[in-house]
Amino acid sequence: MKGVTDRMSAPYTFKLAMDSLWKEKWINLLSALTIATGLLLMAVALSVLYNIQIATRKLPERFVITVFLKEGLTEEKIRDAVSGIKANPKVKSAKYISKDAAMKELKALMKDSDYILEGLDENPLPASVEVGINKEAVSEPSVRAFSDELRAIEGIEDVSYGEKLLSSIQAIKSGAEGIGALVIIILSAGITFVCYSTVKILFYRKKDEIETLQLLGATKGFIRAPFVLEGGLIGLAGGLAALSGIAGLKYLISIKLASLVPVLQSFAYPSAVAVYLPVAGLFVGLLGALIAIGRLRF
Amino acid sequence: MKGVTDRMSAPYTFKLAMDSLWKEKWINLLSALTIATGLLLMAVALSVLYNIQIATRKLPERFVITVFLKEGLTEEKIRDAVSGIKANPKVKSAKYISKDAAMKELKALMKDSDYILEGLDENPLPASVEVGINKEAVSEPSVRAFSDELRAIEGIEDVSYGEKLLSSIQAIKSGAEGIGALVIIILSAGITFVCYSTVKILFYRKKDEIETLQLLGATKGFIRAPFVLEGGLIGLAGGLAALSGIAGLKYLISIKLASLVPVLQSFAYPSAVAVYLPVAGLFVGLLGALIAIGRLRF
Amino acid sequence: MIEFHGVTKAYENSTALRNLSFLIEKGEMVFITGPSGAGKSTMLKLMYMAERPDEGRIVINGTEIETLGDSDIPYLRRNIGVVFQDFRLLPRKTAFDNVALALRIRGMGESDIKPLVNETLKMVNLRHKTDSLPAALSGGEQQRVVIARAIVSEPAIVLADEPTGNLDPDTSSGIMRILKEINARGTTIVIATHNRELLKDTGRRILRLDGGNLLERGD
Amino acid sequence: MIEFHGVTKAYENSTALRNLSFLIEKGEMVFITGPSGAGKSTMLKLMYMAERPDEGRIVINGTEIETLGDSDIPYLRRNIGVVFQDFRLLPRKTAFDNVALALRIRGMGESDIKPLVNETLKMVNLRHKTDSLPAALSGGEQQRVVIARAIVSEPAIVLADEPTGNLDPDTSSGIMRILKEINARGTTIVIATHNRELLKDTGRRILRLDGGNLLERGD
Ligand SMILES: Nc1ncnc2c1ncn2[C@@H]1O[C@H](COP(=O)(O)OP(=O)(O)OP(=O)(O)O)[C@@H](O)[C@H]1O
Ligand SMILES: Nc1ncnc2c1ncn2[C@@H]1O[C@H](COP(=O)(O)OP(=O)(O)OP(=O)(O)O)[C@@H](O)[C@H]1O
Ligand SMILES: [Mg+2]
Ligand SMILES: [Mg+2]
Repeated sequence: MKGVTDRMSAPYTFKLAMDSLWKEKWINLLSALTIATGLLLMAVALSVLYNIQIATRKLPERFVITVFLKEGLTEEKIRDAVSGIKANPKVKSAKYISKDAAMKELKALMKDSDYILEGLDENPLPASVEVGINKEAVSEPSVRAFSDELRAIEGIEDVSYGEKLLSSIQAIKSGAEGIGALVIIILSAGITFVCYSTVKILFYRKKDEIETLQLLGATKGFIRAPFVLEGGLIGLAGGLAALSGIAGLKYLISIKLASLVPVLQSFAYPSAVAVYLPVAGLFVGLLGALIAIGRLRF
Repeated sequence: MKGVTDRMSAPYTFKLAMDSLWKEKWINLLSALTIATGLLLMAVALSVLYNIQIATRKLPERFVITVFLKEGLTEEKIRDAVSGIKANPKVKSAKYISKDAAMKELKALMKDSDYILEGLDENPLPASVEVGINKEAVSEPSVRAFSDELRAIEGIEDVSYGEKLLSSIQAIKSGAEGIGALVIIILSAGITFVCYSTVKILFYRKKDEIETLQLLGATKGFIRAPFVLEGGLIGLAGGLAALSGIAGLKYLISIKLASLVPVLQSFAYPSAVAVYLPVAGLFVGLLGALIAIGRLRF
Repeated sequence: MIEFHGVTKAYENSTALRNLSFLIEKGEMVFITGPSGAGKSTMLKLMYMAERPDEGRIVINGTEIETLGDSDIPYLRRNIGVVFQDFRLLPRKTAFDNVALALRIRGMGESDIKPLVNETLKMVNLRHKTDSLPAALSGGEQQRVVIARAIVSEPAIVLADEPTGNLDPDTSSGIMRILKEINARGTTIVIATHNRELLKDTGRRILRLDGGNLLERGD
Repeated sequence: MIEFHGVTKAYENSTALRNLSFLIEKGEMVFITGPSGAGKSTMLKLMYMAERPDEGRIVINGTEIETLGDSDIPYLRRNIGVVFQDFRLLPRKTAFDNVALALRIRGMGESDIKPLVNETLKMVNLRHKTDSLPAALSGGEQQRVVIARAIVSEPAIVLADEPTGNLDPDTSSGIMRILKEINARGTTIVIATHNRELLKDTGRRILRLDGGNLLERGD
């Protein structure tokens, strides 16, 4: 018997793992479903956070700065001022609102009482520019600095923006991010732990078998390989189950629930991430198995 | 040996369960921690939802309806109109804004250009009442009906409210509720499943012992009682662990994280619910054990 | 006490017992012997209802076992003490608790259990191993715990499957002496064994099995 | 081949072996006997390194086992085939796979394994039970699977702990014949047993243990 190599045939490891999986199919199914549940929860949490992100990302778009122009500027000077504003890299859009347009708006605002404004011999409203800025620039210090830059442009009288709105956008954004990070950290720890303990229990149940294999002269590798493979396959199965669960949920939400809860119609599905679920399952299964068998002694 | 009663002494069942728990303390700790993780996730999800609820509940408070009064009303008639508005049960607050106050607001709005308004021989702005309504009434059909009621009051010219704002408040509220319900349902199913499978695996590992007990003449009750107790105790331990986990998280968030992420300062902790965590743990542990041993056959 | 009427038992791919009929009287002590795989354990399993017959009738202690529902079985089993060939000790319980289990299952109070278990462990020479777990016992010590568990509740019937396979001749004859004593007090005893020394000069009935057939009724 | 020099082994609450010294030559066939709990299994466990001695030196196949690291043990064990007193069959594997395991562990290819396993199962009269799981085998059949697993890899040393405890006399002598054959081909064999019939007229050395002491060196 001497001289026989220690290499272990990969097909046999695979066969061992498949046999073991099949012979305890119910308990393994249970483990896979546990992992699937964890991954599904993770995916749902990520999707909800993703949508919160999208929602808060749209908030800065609604933020505009009003730039009042000086009285009596020539058309050319106005054009210069507007292009001066547009030249700033933080500016996304700039819409010129003439004195007449401003008056029209005011009249619309005053509704039926607009006749009073007719009595004015001169349009008292200033011309202005509505400036939209890049969302990266939407933060209090940045906007303050930006206003100062604009004030330096010739022909500009004053700059006005909603300080209060800005700080509440800030708060909502950082709040959503903070809570999101927290939820993701806790969920990740939770799912990893569930996988670990599932594989650990799986392994624990075979303690006697492992001891026998050791007494028969099996190396650590020979003993561990099928367990790692088994853990990986269970994790993979869990990931696939989570994937189909997510697909089912998506169907349920977009077809059935969206008509009842209108905002769900605009729910965004990060499908690109969903395809990584099986990979994630495989990974946690392998990781759990490796941690679980880590302290194997002879 | 005949004539000995079949009653099983409760202290012995308890001793059996405790022995069994102690003899496999590591694996049981693992199970308890799995349940704790599930409950913790559930508690975190509930807290986040609770805070979203609070946040959206505050939104309707910012919603106001502007009621324009007819020109040239006597003070008495104005008082009648305002008290007519206040008489409506949906009204929470009503603030009268006189023509002069409206002009002052307009002047403040127009800033440095307010001199133009000096030229007016008559104040063209109407007097108005800012009406805050009870948050239960903040919904599109209810507000529309309410405006019609107000229009019927003598001395009222017109009623104006932000249709767009109203419908987005609506959408945010029902969206948060819908997603919240979905997340809670999935989490509940997930945690129950994890408990079930934890206890099932626990039970499965003792298959041989159970068979031996059956062959020795033990009744179903005798065999099951320690398992149910064990499941319950593991669940209870998990619940207690989740409780201390939540307490730890609360400390972490309110002391350490809140200074980094300001919005967390106003995070509300539903502490009253947290004390039910051990009860929930006990319940899922018992339930899981009962389901797991349900199909015991002789 | 134990009646087999034309009993046949087949497993998936082999017939373990063929058309077996015999009768064991109350208070008898009977030996079953035969080569490995002859069906001895299967015969005992039918008696303690771990297996059900495919054909034929079995009557234990006056009860037609076919008529028993699932919930009646535990109560019938309490009249039977079994020495399992594969021991079936609970690995997480001490020798004391393994033996006491037989009494706890029957609902006996803890105060009565203690002296009874200790006395029985003394009978099988294991008083010094009371608190050992099965894994910390030698093969023969484990077997004696199993024997103690089978007899501690003083059942009407004791079924012993190869009870001396792990015991040296002296310990074996000690155990046989105990079984004979119990038998003398009225307990019906059935012993399946290969041990020629046990079968020598017993003066008891010996049922010989081979390939599932009863060769010799011995009566 | 196997050397014990002043070996003492104690468990938590009892000393199983006291200051044991003996030598088993390559190619010898030695019996160990003694009452239940004498320390026979402990002695074999020291030889296959399931337990480590508290005092003294053990040399197996020229290797001082004290010097072995954890990762060397599997390779030394591959020179040893063990018939465990408690069988240690893998419950989820068939008889064939349980026997084949000994070869797979040693890295043998599947094509070589099949004929070798089948031949060995035939030697122990279990060719017809190839595909049975341990739970579907009688006690004696299980024991023969364990024996087949111990000898299939043709190890340099075979350690057999009570190998005939569940076998009838005819099957027992069949097994003994096989062991003698293997021994004649140069394998060192150590058998721990109670069975007086095995010990009769062997013409081999018998080590007698009692309470952890070696009564008779037999040489
Ligand atoms: N659960 C089972 N499934 C299939 N076959 C079985 C099962 N149990 C036993 N057998 C087969 O039935 C036959 C009789 O088995 P049994 O255990 O009754 O033999 P035995 O006389 O007790 O043998 P031994 O002396 O070796 O213990 C054997 O061939 C065995 O392989
Ligand atoms: N793991 C252990 N822990 C504590 N004590 C043990 C352990 N293993 C064996 N013993 C004790 O050591 C003594 C010798 O045991 P061993 O198994 O070597 O006996 P043996 O000669 O093989 O007996 P048998 O013939 O009954 O198999 C016994 O008293 C036993 O209780
Ligand atoms: Mg048998
Ligand atoms: Mg032994």
